[in-house]
Amino acid sequence: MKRIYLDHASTTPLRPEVLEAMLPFLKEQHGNPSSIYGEGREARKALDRARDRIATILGASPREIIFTSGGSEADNLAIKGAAFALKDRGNHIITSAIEHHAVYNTCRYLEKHGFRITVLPVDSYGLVDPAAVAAALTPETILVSIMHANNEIGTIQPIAEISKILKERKILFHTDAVQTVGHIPVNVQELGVDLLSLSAHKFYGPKGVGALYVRRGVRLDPLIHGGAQEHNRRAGTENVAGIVGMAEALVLAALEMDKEIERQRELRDRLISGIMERIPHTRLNGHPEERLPGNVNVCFEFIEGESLLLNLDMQGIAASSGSACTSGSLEPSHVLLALGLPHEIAHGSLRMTLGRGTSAADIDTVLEVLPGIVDRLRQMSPLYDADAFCKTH
Amino acid sequence: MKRIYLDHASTTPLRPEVLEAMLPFLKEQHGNPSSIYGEGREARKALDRARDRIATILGASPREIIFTSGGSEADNLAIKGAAFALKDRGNHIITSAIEHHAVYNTCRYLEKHGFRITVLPVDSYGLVDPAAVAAALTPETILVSIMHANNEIGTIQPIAEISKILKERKILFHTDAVQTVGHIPVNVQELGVDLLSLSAHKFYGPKGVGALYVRRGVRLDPLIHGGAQEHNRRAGTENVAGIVGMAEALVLAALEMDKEIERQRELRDRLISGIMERIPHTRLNGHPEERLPGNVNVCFEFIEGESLLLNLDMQGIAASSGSACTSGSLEPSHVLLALGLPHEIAHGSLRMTLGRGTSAADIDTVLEVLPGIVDRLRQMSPLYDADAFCKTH
Amino acid sequence: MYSEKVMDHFTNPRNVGEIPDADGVGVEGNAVCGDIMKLWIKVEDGRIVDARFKTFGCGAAIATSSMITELVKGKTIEEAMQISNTAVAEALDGLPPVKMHCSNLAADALRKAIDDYLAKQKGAEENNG
Amino acid sequence: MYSEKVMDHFTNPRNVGEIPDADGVGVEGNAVCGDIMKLWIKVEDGRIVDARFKTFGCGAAIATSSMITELVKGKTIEEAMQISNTAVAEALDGLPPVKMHCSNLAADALRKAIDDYLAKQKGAEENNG
Ligand SMILES: Cc1ncc(COP(=O)(O)O)c(C=O)c1O
Ligand SMILES: Cc1ncc(COP(=O)(O)O)c(C=O)c1O
Repeated sequence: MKRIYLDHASTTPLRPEVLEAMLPFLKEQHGNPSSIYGEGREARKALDRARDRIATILGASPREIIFTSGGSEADNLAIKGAAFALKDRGNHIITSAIEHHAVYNTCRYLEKHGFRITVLPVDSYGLVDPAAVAAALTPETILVSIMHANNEIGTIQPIAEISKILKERKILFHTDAVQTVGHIPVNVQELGVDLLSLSAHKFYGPKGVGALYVRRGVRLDPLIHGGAQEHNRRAGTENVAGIVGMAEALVLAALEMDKEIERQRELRDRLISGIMERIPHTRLNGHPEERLPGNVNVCFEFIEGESLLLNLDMQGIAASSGSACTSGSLEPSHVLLALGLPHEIAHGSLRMTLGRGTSAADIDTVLEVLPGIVDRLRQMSPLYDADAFCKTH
Repeated sequence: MKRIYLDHASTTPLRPEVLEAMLPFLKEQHGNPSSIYGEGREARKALDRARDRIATILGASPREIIFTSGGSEADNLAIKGAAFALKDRGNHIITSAIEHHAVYNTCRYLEKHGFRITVLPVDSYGLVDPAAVAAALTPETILVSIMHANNEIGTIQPIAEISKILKERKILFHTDAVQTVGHIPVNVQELGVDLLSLSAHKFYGPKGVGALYVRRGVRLDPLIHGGAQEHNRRAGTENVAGIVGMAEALVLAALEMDKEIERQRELRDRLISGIMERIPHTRLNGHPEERLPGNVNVCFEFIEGESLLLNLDMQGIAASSGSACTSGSLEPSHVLLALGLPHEIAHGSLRMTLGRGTSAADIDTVLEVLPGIVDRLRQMSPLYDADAFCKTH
Repeated sequence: MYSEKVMDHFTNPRNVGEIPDADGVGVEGNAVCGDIMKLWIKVEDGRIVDARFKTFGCGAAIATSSMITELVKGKTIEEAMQISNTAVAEALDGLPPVKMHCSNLAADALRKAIDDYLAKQKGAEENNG
Repeated sequence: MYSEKVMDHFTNPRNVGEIPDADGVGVEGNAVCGDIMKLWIKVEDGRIVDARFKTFGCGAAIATSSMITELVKGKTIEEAMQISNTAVAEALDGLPPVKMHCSNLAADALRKAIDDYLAKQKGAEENNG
C-alpha cells in the first residue's frame, strides 16, 4: 500500500539531493574542522560554506550562526543562555501559552533558578496580542520568547510587530522559528529578532542538527561548555555532514519556496473545506489565514485522537494528534487548551501537515477515508449517543 | 600522495559498514520515533535496538543510556545535571587537572553558580592518585569526575580503584570515557562508575552523536529541556541515523577489539622507540604502559608544535599537537603543563594517534620523514643554538 | 508500541454497543483525561451472559474494553469481581507502561456495572421482601 | 587557514640563519608563550643590506619572520622603522585573527635590532667623539 505521509511538522524525509551533499562527509572527507592539516581544513571550509549559505538566507552574517544539535538545543541555548548571561540585569522572562515544550519547559526550569516567567495567553486562533507583550514588560524583563509559527495549529505570530515594541525597550527577543524556516520567508532583520531557532529535519534536512541565530553583540552563557568550537559558544566536534546537509536543504527550500507555499496552501484549503463539508461536529483549530501553508488541524467531537491516528495508520495515512494519549501524559495538548477548547474536544484533534511530496490525490484519498473512520469511532463512543450521561454541549 | 592519518584521537573516518547501517534512516525510513504510526514505530524500533546493543556492550541496561549530540554534551549533562540536581546536598566537585575541556570548562562554569571545584594534580605520567581523591573528599562533595583515558597523552586512570573509594561514601562518580569506548574494554560495572560519557566519532561512528550512561536511580537535571524523549532526560528529535550508526560502530569495535589492541600497541611501541632512537632531545609524554594502544605523544625540544604539524601535513601526514598555536590561545596544552613540563617544552609536542587503518608501512614512513623535519626546524630555532640567549635547561 | 493482541482488539473490537435491557451499567473515566468507558452487562442465574461497551479513548482503552467484555462473558458475578486490571493487560499480552491506566479503566467500569447490578438486585429483593 | 603567501614563506623561509658580524640584533617573544624570534641586521651607509632570522614558533611566526627580513633589505633605517606589524601581515595577504600576535613579534624584533644598531652607533660615536 502506498503510504500517505501527512506529518511533515513532526519530521520530513531527507531530500536525496541533501543526502548526496552529505555523503562526501560520511565517506572520505572525515576531517575534524578543528585540525590544521589538510583533512581538517577541508572540513572547516565545508562548515564555513554552510554557515555562509544559512546566514545569507536568514539575512544574518555568518558569525551570528551557532550550529546546534537541533531545535530543542537551540531553544535551550537561547533561553538559558540569555537568562544566565543577563541575570544581573533582571529575572523576568515573557513567553506564550502555546510555545513548544523546548521553550515552555525550559522557562519552567528557569523558575527553579529564580527567574519569574509570565506566560501570555492567546486568542481563540492562537494569536499572541502584541499589546499584551507590551503590558507584561517590567523593569526586570530581560527576554521575550514567542514562537514564529506554532507546530500544532500552524498559527503565525505577528513577530515583527512585537519586535518593534521590544526594540524600543532594548529587550532581547527570541523566536522559535523551527516550523517556519524553509517553509515561509524568514529574515532576521525583517522579523527584528535577536535570537532565532531552527531545525534541519523540519525542512528535509537531517535529524539532530539545527542552528541558533544570535544577533551580534548578544551575550549568551554556553549550554555546552568545552572546546573552542563555534567561537566558544557551543563546544563539541561539529556534525559536519549534518551541517552541510542542513545548508543544502535550506538552499533548496528557498529556491522552491514560493511555488510550494502556493501549492500547499491550495491543498491545505481543499483538505480543510473537504473535511468540514463531509464531517459534522468538526472545528478548525488555528487561524484561517495566518497559518502555515501545510498545516491542517481539526477537532472531531466525541472521539479521541490516538484511536483516530491508529485507524488512519491502518489505512496508510500518517498523521498526528494533540491527544494526551500520544504523548504519554493525561493532559491533552497545552496548545489546544490554550485556545480555550474544553478537554474532551482537545482530545479529539487531528493534525495533518502537508509537504513537498503531498499530492492532490493524497488529499482526495484522505477525504475518502477519514469520514468513515470518524463515524466508526463515534458509533463506538459513549459521548456520541444522544442519551449518554455526559453529552458534550 | 597517499595520506597517512595519525589523528584518530581527534576523529575517525566513518566505517563503510556503519554508513551502510545508517543509510536506510537517511532514506526511506524517515519516521520520528515519537510518532505512533508505522514510520514512527520503525524508527522507535531502531532506536531501541541501538540502545540495547550499546547497553549490552557497556554492561548497562537500556534504560541507563541517554543519547546525546556527542561527548561534550554528555560531559555537560553529567556534570551540570548532577550538580544542579544535588545542589541541596552539597556544592563540592572534584576533578583532575588533565580533563578534556568539556569537563574542565564545565566545572569552571559551575563555579559561577556557587559550586566549589577541587582540581587534583597528576603525576609526571598523568596519573591521578586515588588516595588524593579520598583526601579531597568533604561532606559537601557531591560529584567526582575523572576521565578514563586522556585524549592527549593516552594515560589510563585507575578508575575502578577510585570508584571503590567513592562507593563507600556514596558519592557520584563520572568518567569521561570518550577516548576508551570502542578502543579498550569499558564496562560500567567493572569500572564502578555512575555516569560515563562516550562519543561515536571516536570509534568510527558518525560525528555529532554520543551517549551518557546514567546508573539507575541517579537524578540529573536535564541539559536540554523540551519533549519527553529519552524518558524526559534529553529533549529533541533523535538523530536516528546517527544513533543507529553509533551502535553499529560500537558492535564492530567490540568484535575486533582484542586484535586491534594488540596490533596498535605493537605499532605504537615501534613508533615510540623509533622516534627515541632517531631524534635526540625528545621525551615521551604519558605513561609508558598504562596507555591507550594507539597513542603516541612526544615533545621535541627547541621547536614548536604547529610548524611541525604543517611540515608533516606537507609530507602527507596528519597529526596533532598540544601547541598553543593550534588552539588559538597562548597557553600550550593544560595537560602537558599539568605533567610538569615547562612551557617551552610543552609547545613542542606532537601527538600521533593510530587507528584501524594504520599500517606498519605508515609507521616506517613517519620514522623516515620526521627526523628531517625536526632537524630543519631546530636549525631555524634560536633556542637550539648553543650560544642562544636562552638555551632551555 | 502495542502488542498484536491489542491491535487485534482495537481493530476488531468485540461486543461494541449497548444492551438496552441491561442488568447492570457502569461508567468510568472522564472526558477531561480523555478516556471514558461505559459497560453493560446482562446477568442470568448469577452468571454474566452478555457484556457490551462503548468507549471514548485511545487504542489501549478500546482494546481493554473489548478484552474485558470477552473475559467476563460466562463468568459468575463472583468470578467477574476477581478480574483485575493486570489480568486484562496480561490477556492482551501487555500494555505499554504509559497505558496502564487504561486497563484500570476497564476493570473499574466492570466493577461499577457489577455494583449497579448488585444494587438493583438488592433493591428488587427489598421490594420483594 | 593560512594564505598561499604565508605557506610559501613558511615552506621556503627567506634569510634563515645568523649574521656573525651583525650591526644589530634583536630578540622578541618568549618561550612561555611559544614564540621567539631573533633577528640580525647588517647596515651600510644607513641602509639595511642584509637581514637574517631564527624563529621558534608557529607557521605564522616563521612566515612573518621571513617576510620582514625581505621587507627591510635595502631600506634605510628610517624607512625600516616605519614597518608596522599590519604591514607585515598585509604583505603576507593577511593572517588569521588568532595569529595577529605573530606579526607583532616580527615588527618588534626588527625594532629591537634597529635599537641595538643605533645604540652601538651612538657608543661608537661617543668613543670616537
Ligand atoms: C576525552 C574527551 N572528552 C570529550 C570530548 C568531546 O567529544 P565531542 O567532540 O564528541 O563533543 C573529546 C573529543 O573531542 C575527548 O577526547
Ligand atoms: C516549534 C518547535 N520548536 C522546537 C522543536 C524541537 O526541534 P528538535 O526536535 O529538532 O529538537 C520542534 C519540533 O520538534 C518544533 O516544532
